[in-house]
Amino acid sequence: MKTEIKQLTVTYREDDHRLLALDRVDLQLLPGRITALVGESGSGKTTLGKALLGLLPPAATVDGQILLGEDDLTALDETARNQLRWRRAAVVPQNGAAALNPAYRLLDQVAEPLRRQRGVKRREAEERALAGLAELGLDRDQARRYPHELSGGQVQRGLLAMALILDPPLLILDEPTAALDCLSKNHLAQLFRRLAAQQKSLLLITHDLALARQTADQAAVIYLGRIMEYLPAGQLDRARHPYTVALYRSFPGMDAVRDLGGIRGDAFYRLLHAHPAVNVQQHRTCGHDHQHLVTPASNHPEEHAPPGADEDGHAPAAGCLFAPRCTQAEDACRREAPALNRLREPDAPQPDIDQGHEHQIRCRRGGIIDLLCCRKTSKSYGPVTALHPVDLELRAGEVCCLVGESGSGKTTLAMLAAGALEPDRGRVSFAGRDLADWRRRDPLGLAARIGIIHQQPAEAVSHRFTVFEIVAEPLRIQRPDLDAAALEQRVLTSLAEVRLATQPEFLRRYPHQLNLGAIQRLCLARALIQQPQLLVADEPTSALDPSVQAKVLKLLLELQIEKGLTLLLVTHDLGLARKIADRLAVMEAGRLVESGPAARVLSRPAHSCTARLIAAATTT
Amino acid sequence: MPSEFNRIRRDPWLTVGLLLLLLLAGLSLLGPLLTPHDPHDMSFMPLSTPSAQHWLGVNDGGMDIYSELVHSLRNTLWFGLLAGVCGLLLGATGGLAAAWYGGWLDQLLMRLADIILALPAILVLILLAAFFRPDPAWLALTLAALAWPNSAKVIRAQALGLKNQLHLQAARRMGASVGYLLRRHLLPELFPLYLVALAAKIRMAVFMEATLAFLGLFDPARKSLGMMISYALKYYYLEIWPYWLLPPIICLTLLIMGATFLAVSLEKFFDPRLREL
Amino acid sequence: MNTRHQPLYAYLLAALVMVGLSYGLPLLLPGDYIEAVYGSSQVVLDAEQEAQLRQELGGRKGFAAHLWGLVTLDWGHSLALQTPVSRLVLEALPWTLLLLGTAHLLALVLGFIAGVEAAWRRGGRLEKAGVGGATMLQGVPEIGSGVLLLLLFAYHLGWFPAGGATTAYAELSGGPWLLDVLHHLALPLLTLVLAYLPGNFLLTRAGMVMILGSPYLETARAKGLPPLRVRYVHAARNALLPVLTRFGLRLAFMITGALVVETIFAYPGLGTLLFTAIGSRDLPVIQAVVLLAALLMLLINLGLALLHRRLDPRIGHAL
Amino acid sequence: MSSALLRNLTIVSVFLLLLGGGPATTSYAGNETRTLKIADGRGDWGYPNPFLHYPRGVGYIRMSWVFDTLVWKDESGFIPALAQEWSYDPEHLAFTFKLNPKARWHDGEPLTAADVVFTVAYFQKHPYHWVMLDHVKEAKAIDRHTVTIFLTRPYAPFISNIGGIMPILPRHIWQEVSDPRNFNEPSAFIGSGPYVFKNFDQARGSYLYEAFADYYQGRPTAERLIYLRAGQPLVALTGGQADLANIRPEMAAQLRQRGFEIISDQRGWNKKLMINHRRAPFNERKFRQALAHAIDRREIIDRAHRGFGAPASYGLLSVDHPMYNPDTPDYPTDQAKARQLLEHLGYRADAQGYYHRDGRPLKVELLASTITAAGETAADRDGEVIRRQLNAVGIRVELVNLEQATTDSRVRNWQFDLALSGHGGIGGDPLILVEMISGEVGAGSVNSARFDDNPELARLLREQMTAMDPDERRRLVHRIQELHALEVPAIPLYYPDSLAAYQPAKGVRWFFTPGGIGKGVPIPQNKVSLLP
Repeated sequence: MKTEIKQLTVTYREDDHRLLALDRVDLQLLPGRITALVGESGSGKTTLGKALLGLLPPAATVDGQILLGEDDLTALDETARNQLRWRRAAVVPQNGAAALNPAYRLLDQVAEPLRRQRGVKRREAEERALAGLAELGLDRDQARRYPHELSGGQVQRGLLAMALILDPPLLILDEPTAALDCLSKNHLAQLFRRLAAQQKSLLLITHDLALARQTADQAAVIYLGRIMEYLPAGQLDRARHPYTVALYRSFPGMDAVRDLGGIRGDAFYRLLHAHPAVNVQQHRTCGHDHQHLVTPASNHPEEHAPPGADEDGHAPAAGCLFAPRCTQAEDACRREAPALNRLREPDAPQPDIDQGHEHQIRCRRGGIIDLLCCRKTSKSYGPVTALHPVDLELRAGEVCCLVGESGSGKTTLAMLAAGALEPDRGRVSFAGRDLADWRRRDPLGLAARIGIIHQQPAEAVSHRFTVFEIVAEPLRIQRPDLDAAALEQRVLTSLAEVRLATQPEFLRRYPHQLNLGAIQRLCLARALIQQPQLLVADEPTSALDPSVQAKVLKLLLELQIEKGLTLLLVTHDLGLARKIADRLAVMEAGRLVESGPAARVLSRPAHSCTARLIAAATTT
Repeated sequence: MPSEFNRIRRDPWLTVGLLLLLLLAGLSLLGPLLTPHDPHDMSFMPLSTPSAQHWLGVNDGGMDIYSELVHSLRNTLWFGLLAGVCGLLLGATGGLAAAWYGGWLDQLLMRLADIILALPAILVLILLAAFFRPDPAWLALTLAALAWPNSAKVIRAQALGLKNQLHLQAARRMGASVGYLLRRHLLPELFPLYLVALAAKIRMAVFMEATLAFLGLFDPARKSLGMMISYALKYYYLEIWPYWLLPPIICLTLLIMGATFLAVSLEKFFDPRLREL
Repeated sequence: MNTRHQPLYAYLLAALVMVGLSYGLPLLLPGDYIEAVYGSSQVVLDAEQEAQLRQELGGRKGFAAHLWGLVTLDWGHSLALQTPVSRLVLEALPWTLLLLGTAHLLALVLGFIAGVEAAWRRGGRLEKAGVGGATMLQGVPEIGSGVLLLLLFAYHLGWFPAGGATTAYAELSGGPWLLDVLHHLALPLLTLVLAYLPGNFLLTRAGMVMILGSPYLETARAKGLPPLRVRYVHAARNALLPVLTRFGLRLAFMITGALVVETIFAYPGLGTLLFTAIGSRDLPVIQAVVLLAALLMLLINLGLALLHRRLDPRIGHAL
Repeated sequence: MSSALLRNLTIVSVFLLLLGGGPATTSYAGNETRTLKIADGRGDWGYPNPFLHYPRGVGYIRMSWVFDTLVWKDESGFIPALAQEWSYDPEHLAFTFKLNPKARWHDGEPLTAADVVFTVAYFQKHPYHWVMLDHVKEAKAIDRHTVTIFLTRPYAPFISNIGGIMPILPRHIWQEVSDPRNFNEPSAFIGSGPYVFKNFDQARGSYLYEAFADYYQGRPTAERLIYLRAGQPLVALTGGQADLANIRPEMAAQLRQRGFEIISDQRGWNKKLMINHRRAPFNERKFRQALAHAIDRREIIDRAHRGFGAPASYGLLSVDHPMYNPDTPDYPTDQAKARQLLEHLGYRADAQGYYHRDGRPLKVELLASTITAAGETAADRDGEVIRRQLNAVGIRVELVNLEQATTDSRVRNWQFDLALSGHGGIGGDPLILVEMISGEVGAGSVNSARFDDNPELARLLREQMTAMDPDERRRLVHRIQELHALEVPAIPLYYPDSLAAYQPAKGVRWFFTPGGIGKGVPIPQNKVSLLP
């Protein structure tokens, strides 16, 4: 069956204005072909997907044709359209587990279309659903679980099995791999190819350009409701349109290496005005969310990428030569040149200079210090051991990436390191002091030294707080003595540091008026305002568009470079890790299987798991 | 801010709710100045139908029904608010404490709530009336004490969900104290619940007053909507009943409608996400 | 100790406290049976007669004896009727269950369906009318609606009887008996349904509106499921929880909540039994009814907690 | 699932609608002309036998259908019941009754003098509190149908309060019974009255009696007699659910229009203001008199009862009573007089006109009570009116409304200042004066003034009990009324109009018994109405 979209225009009625969601879109979906529809959130991708199933909200006006085989969906009434749904076209919806009804087992939901649409008897429908699920690698036990009991990958496979249950000729895949690890992602990509081989048409809606390039046959790039470029998917890296190019550049892949450059410069304190992200408004029409960018057409994302740090790397005459680039440099480092010293414990009294046979180092601080030190730290939740005893050191000023598959214990370890969790056994020390003891004695002091960035930025801020209140919150808690003027100054500084606007109107905005990238930056500003030594970030960019992700990552790096922040970054994305990590720690099943300098680990993996992860990441 | 007020102002729920409450409040505050008669004056022809002198007629005790209505409204508003606010305070405290601390305190509070809910209210009211002087303020407080478990349970359920939300945990990791978390995060988050609960509590208090009056357990001399209803019901077979029974019921309905509408619209005001609906 | 069962122990403890309270609170009531019943009757007792009567009626049971009685299912004798309390309670309980059970169920089902449909048509005229109407109904107390219904349907139209649960001693059986019972049930039932329904309606509607935006509903629609199935099996089911919670809370007023209606329509039930027993200080009856009501309430809430677990798998073992 | 649910709901609602329009009156029609239904608001008045019925008059009436007494009352006065005739022998202090030889128990056994002898002895052992047997020595059977009851000392109320109240028990049943309060078997309800007790449903508050075919005065006219509980007597009457019910005066017009017969009682029940005369300042007679002057009883009737009532005699006995003393002192409403009396007692008015004495304000608490003539409770505005009236003479009053039994308990235990209360019996035997005034006899009563401070009053109360000569007794009772009015240990306020309505189409004429049934029960359910 051939699917053809002709001159499709969708507008949404709002109170007193109209929103153009899709503007004269043409698209052909051929059997046996995978078409990738790429673009940022709010570009109209999802509206197109919904239009293909006739699921647009009543407030939408549709012009043009949507031909599913012979039938023009726009000309049919609701009953007739309902007849076609799932038989002609099925969707793997975007929100993962949220797209499944929490109250029913996966199996029931997968079998449901068979029973209701085809009138298949319960037992048989279940058998067929089980078979479908098994084909996607979900066993009988997993099939009988509730959505909240399944992992992200399992949910995605379940949704796919559900979409395939009536064997529809057209399959719409709406961000099918968001928030999945490379291994699961690869597995799904292979599946998509297999499905295409069965002469199905696949529409792959995604912002994951790597996935699109690897999986799809053709790609359509959509921006603000208009298709900007069609091209063979394999040529995504050689795209011609500036938008596509910009989009592709923003996306982390395995073919780039981490830039080690970036030294403190004036750019750091340059204020950014009217960031377009701020203008993203959410419109709700009867409960259906969709976003619409109202930035002027000329505002291409690349024009708003945070300006890179200026090259300004000359060393001061006095002091340590390395100080300007050193992440742990103190004022003293810049004033006086360090002598050759013996290696010593960080807090021991300074010994006499003594030329001897001992290990020496020419650094006032005795070399890179271990800011964080986990010794035989372990953690269990009830019978489940989330973390087997682990040793991990984190040196000041370095970026350490914790990588591993979902559920390998990354987050647990990170939260232990951040002091957000108490270890069952072993100890965690921070700057030489026992973390647990420190928290008991001086919780506020400790909290101020460790900043945490969460995976879901939108949920980590209260939507009742304004921007100002969100950023000011840590200081309000930790420094109630601060007067209003000082507080405001620090908030503004912090916002500027993360390249967010500082105008009063912006300060009064609420999170729901911001896009995710801005919120994540807000979280960053909130973490930075307390001037922490350690920043623990748990998948800080997994919820973001590539363009935004790039900005946030860049920002993180800049800040790390600029402020000497120590960064512990949890990610499942080896590509991302590779871009920014000094050191990689690889986890599998609650164990730290390998840890070392990023380059070494990546080029010569010592553990099979690392090798597998690398292999998976490179094939994507 | 002005734009926000404009938006709010255009909300029909708010307009209607506010107008209703203002009307009732105005009537109860200014009413006594406008009433032609002393509501306790028993010197008119009992059970006479409306006339120019008596807009709603005269009740069984020879009192002007319109004057009685206006005074009752004021007493009832006051009574309902007292019972409602106290019940809400207790409920919110109990619910939040149970949700926040969990464990034995949660079990203790919730089972206490069950016990209070399970005890027949009349028994408790009679018991307390026997030991304390039964004036309306006392009754309102007793009703509050009997009614808090309802809100406590609802608020607890919501707070339990909130407790695990990331922004709260984030604040906790910033070292926030329990007081701060309650004040800045939990209390405002649950605001819509309070309004709804408050409207429900006011309703319960006024209905209970009417019920107790009906069962003969409440001071018959008190002017209140509930008392008016319970008296009027005794003469349902006389021509006068619509003028006597319906006005207090309508006032009560308007009061509850006003509170509910206001709750619905303020919910939007306090939840920035809903503002653009 | 298995933490999963901890709440169960808490319920058990609460039940034990209720046993104590149901025994102790009635004892605090001023006056006793003889004072309350003989004090203002035609019978004028002198001190000596009173003492003798008191002796004949038997003294108050101690708590231990009371407990033992509970265990052995001997709930004592009514002072007024000299019949076992259990018999009185068993006579009244079916009527209470019939009236309140039916009223709650009807209000739950009708309110729920109306709420679901209204939310589905949100913004429409029907929904606005429904919300307005329900809010208005909420402002009418049961005494008001009860008497108005009585006035209209029993007095003016004569369609329904003025009160009672059956035509007394009509010696009906089978179908006519059932009709007779329903005929008497109609007005009190309607009064209670009118009182309970609006709240259920509004609550369901509010919950549904929140759910309507959920992605999983979109999925269900995309699957081409019949609209009714999307609406009820997928959406409404998740709006059911708060309504059930409310249901549990409303049951708390099971006894006193129906008293007004029982009084207006002279309908038999535990409310009347308790009220007259309090009036005559018939302690064994008060103690039994209070205990029964409380245990029933605890049991129902425990049941609801368990049902919650079934309805929302996410709650897990959070009872 | 959902559509099936909807379908079911539709069915149910259609069913309910049909139900509404359908059977309406058909279920009452039938051939039930010989069934009589009586409604009251409470329903449950206990099992109808002497030891189980509730002590209120309504309970006694429930029993009176089953158990006959020696003597009974109708509109004209005492009439024969089990006793065809009776005589008094003052020399031997003996009453002799000739029993109706046709009298049978419901189980067919004949009723004989032995049963009467047994009953007296049984009640002496197991008191039935409606009947005081203090003055009775013993009963002796003269022959099978003649019985003589010997007194220890003269007892004036004998015929009315023993002969007319004491239910006769069947010896063959009760001689085995040692614990009458726990005797609850069917045989406990075998009497000699016109109706056989069939059923009592406590939950529904309904009673069923069936006519006793072998009744010695002839088979009763109605085959079945049913009592039922009705929340709204007016609707129960017009809906055909009840044939007889007490009504409020305002209902009379509408019911008359619908063809109901309205009957009204004599003034046999009065509302009273109880005064705690054991507590200052109420222990001063002048203060109580000041209260009497301050209270405008006409106004109470007009305001709180829309004129449906009459001011009561300060002498306590009903103005309709044959022994009523028309010269009983009166306290005309006179605020000036009330203030004068108060000032005489040392009270001084402040600027607002409220009184103080020894620096303390004159402040009293008034317990409002909601009791009515028919034994049910209903809120009224008496308390409000009295408060206004007392406030007007400078006495600050706080009105307190409590649950009935709590109020009763406080009054009984003298924890009150003023309390509203009421009782019947004031149209019956003057024995009521003793019960409602004497502290010794009325110790357990909430309505009794329990006033023993006036020795003459106490003596007269005792003497009239033994005055077997009616004229002598009348003289004593007149004086008692004067003294009561003078002392005002409690202030009789008013006689509310007590009305009942019945359906005349049923062929039964109901009436209020002058002076009340038995001990003055002001209820029109006299079994004479149903006798052929």
